[in-house]
Amino acid sequence: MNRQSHTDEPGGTSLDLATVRSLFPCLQQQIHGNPLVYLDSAATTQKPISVLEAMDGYYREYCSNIHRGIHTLSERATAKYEDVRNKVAALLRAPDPRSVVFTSGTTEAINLVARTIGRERVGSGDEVLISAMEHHANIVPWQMLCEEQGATLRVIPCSDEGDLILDDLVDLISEKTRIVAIGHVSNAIGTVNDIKRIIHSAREMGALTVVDAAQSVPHMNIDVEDLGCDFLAFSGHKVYGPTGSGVLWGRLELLEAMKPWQGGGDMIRTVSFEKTTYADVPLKFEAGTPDIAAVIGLGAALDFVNEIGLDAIYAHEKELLDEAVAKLDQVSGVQIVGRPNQRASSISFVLDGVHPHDVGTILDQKGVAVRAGHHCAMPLMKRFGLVATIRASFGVYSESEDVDSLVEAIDEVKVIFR
Amino acid sequence: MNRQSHTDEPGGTSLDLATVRSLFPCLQQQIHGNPLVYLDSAATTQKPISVLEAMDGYYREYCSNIHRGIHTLSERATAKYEDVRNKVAALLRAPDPRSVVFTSGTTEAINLVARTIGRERVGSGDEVLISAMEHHANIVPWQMLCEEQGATLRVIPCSDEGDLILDDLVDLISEKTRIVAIGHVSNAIGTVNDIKRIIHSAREMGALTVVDAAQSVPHMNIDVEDLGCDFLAFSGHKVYGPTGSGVLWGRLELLEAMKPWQGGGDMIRTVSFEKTTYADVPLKFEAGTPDIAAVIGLGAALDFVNEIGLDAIYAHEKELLDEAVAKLDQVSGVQIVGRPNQRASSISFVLDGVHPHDVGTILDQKGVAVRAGHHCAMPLMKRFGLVATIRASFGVYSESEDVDSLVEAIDEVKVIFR
Amino acid sequence: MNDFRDLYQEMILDHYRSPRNFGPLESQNLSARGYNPLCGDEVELHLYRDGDGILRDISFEGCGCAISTASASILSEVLKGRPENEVRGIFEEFHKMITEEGTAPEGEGLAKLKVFSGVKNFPVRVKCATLVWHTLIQALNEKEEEVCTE
Amino acid sequence: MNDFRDLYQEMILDHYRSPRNFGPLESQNLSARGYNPLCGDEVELHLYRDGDGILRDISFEGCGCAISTASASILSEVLKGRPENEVRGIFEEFHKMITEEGTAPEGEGLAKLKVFSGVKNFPVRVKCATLVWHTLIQALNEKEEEVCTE
Ligand SMILES: Cc1ncc(COP(=O)(O)O)c(C=O)c1O
Ligand SMILES: Cc1ncc(COP(=O)(O)O)c(C=O)c1O
Repeated sequence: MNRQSHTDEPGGTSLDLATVRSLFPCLQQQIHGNPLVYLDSAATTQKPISVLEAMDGYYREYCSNIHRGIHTLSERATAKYEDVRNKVAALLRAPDPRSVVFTSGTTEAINLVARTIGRERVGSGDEVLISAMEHHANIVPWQMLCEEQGATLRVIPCSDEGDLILDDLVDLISEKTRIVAIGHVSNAIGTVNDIKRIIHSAREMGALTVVDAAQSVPHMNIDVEDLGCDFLAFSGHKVYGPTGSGVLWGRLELLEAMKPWQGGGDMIRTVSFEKTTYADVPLKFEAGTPDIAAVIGLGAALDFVNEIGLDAIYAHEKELLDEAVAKLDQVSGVQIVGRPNQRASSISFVLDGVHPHDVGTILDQKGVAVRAGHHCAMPLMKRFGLVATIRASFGVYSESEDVDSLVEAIDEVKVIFR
Repeated sequence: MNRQSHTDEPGGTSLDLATVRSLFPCLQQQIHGNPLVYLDSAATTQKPISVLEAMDGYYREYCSNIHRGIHTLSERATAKYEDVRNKVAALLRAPDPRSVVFTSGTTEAINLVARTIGRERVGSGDEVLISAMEHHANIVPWQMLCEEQGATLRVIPCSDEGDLILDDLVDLISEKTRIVAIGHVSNAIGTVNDIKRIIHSAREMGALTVVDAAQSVPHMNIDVEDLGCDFLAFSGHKVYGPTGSGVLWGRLELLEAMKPWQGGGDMIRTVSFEKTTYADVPLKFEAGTPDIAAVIGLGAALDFVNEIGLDAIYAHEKELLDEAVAKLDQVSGVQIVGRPNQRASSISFVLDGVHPHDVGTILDQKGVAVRAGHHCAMPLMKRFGLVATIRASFGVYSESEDVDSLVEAIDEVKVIFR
Repeated sequence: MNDFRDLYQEMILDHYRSPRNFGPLESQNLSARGYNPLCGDEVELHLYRDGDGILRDISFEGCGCAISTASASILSEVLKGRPENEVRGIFEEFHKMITEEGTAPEGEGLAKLKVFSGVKNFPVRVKCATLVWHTLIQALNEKEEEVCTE
Repeated sequence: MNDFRDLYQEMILDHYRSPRNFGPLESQNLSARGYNPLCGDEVELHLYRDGDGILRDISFEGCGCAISTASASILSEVLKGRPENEVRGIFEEFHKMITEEGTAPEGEGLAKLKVFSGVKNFPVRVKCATLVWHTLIQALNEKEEEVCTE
């Protein structure tokens, strides 16, 4: 397996930002006559040229379906596709690449878990525990499961600072708790959760643990063995890869024991009308033609990330996040939502007297792309008594000037809404 | 809505093959020193430059997440994505684009139907009817459903000629029959099934009808209203589009009444821990970030298909299929599997005394890419007493010379295995 | 370039800051709710329609962004006292104005609606401007479900 | 260019046309089944291992493509009479030969295995050549499940 070495010095490699930015064609443009300031990486990141070239290479040079093909193009495509499994395993420090299942994204990965082992493990009277700051993708599948099975959804509360309140964890996790599903980093307010502690408590009570790592994989090193979780999901398109790529990592022995989810080609060993036998993991969970191009593109994205190093990316983004918090705090009328102990990816804020939607429209006119809305985290919005916030989120290509442009544009909003 | 006009004269437009071929970069290559002869379009088609450019354009010019984004990039991406819904509706002559659900492919589309309305409609003692020539994608989901619900899977038999035997349809379809799921064109032997007749009988008995159109959409005009079916599924990657794109078309009133399948972002209207309400169709069925680039690529693929016209494509491919049948019949030792009344897409054959797998390897050495295997249709293979066949399948770019190369390469196989 | 000052005209900002006819309506005999998932905004529209089909009184609650709030506020001012039929026609013209190259609804007392003509250049905001209008039609049709501008 | 004549050597074709030791084995005390989903081929291997761990007799049934059939046939010829331990070692060398730049297994009577060295240039066919070997190991380990070269 093709493991990457990981340096222990965070920030050891410092980032050549101009070079990094030059790799992203979409950043080189003007919006309404202003240079694009892309602060929406938590929704989806921009893609470096190498990712586009990897996909293009597949389509131009060896476009074909994979597995069970014996001609040269198919052989090449299969080898490339399977090699990305090794890259993902290396990224997550997973010992066995067979524990990597390709999905269309985080959402599908979580649904897969809920619909297979979730159904088997959660019965009437049981509990599933999530947190108050989950993305809808890590709420709705569990809600649907609980409703179907007559189980109860319980929620780890969130403090005014935007941290999960873990003091009462022992009360929240009991023998009834069959699954604990937690987001690693909040996409709405940027909190980095102490999931190791939550996982530890869950395991002690015999609950399965599912980590929604959609917002952590792009920003920090992850080691599934060290975390101790049973499943972990992320989306390729949020880590500089293509739309349509995603990953469910699961403990091999769990995956092997699980029933398949979707039926179709590739996930079977033999089919007859009387009896069908299923393929081994991971193919058992990859029914039908996968998004071959997207997986190959994800491989290139992980190469890109590894070349810079997640420690360097984390350090760079932390600096920007700290700077943004400090500068936004200087803007009168701006209220940052949440002051978590540790932050990654995003900052959410509101502006007195102006609806986030209006802020978003005016910012866009200045070339500043942010999200305004509930960020698929309605319960968290409600927790803070809001219907929407403005969210600025960062990536490896973000720069200090982006923060300044954001602040300037907010000033403009204030002029209009004075 | 952007409806295309459809000429009534098949073959009225004759195809400029050299120009068409020049649009496919992947075809311009040598394999083991021989020009590539791609006869594996039923597995996945090659992609024209316009499709690659459409995806590249998204990534380079307006890469962003869709829906609920208020900045310019997101607005552009959303508009492009949604416009493809109109194109798909036009392709299928569907009156309402809201009846078009994007999926990752045919497999996911069929699983969606089986897992939502399938579960609701099929109970203990009920029956689901498929045919003897289905692809595993249209067998396994129904088999899983029947097993779960205590229902029975029944099968329309296949004649020695490779046609479905419809004489006993009245016995096969009864009040117990809740779903009839049929492949329009067999990917393994190329039969075009008389699905209109089957759908008619199914509707008379009140059964839902599901058409697996993975192998028909790329080769012939389809009119869902005229067919009278309830659901129809196809894969973008088999109709010159990207991997990761697919479509489930369904009757609007059925889709509206159906419960959602996967939970997550975009498919909800409001989420709270107490109560979640779902979005309207089609978004209700599109949980999470979709494969935006692939859908946009599919739009370009449909433009490409419409520009040539499916009548012209059908006529061109029919000519080649007829020619291939005639020429393969001349090769001693070759046995074509199935002589259906109407053929599209594919021809399967075996060669006396040589295993298909060995044929495939030698053909590949000559640059001829075919499939050798069970083509995800094991029950059909068994019906013909085979474990595998060699399959040559055609696309709009296939040419008469491809057939000659195939025949020459088979002669070479015979020399070696003499 | 679309100037956002065309969108955020003074009149819109004024109605946003001080919405007219805001609050419940004692005499109400028709009402409906509308929801815009894009901004998360909700509006509740209260109507009193008399026996001759005249909208004698209109008020609203909820809303959120400047465009949707101002739209509700101005609607309530402009339509009060008009017959139902006329109101439906005005919505059609209003809708044309903000989606295609249509002109503003003509007629006495309708000039204020023109301030929304800038919305045309901001397609994602069209739903904000029309939310209250769709809710109005829902109320007039005496439909129960919440309107949603998905 | 990889010449397919390196793959389809005369000896392979000969064993494909006339497989040796084909059929059931009366004295069998070990057996296993293997399946290759790629070609759909199945092999059933029959062994008689004596008290000293010597493979006294070997036969097979099933198979399909030239490579897997010849591999089974040649295996049965070459390994008959060898002790179990030696057989495991030979498989390791055989596997190296057809996947990496390993040389053919050395030793008396093993020369025939060399005809499979061409498989190295045809990665998708490696599973065909090794199916019967994996099945052999499964039988020696007295495991029940069918081997599958997925
Ligand atoms: C007839 C038929 N149905 C279903 C499928 C499955 O399509 P996909 O693998 O794109 O989901 C295929 C393609 O392999 C097919 O040919
Ligand atoms: C924390 C979190 N979880 C899940 C998701 C869902 O990811 P996707 O839409 O790629 O399936 C997202 C992204 O929106 C997210 O930020």
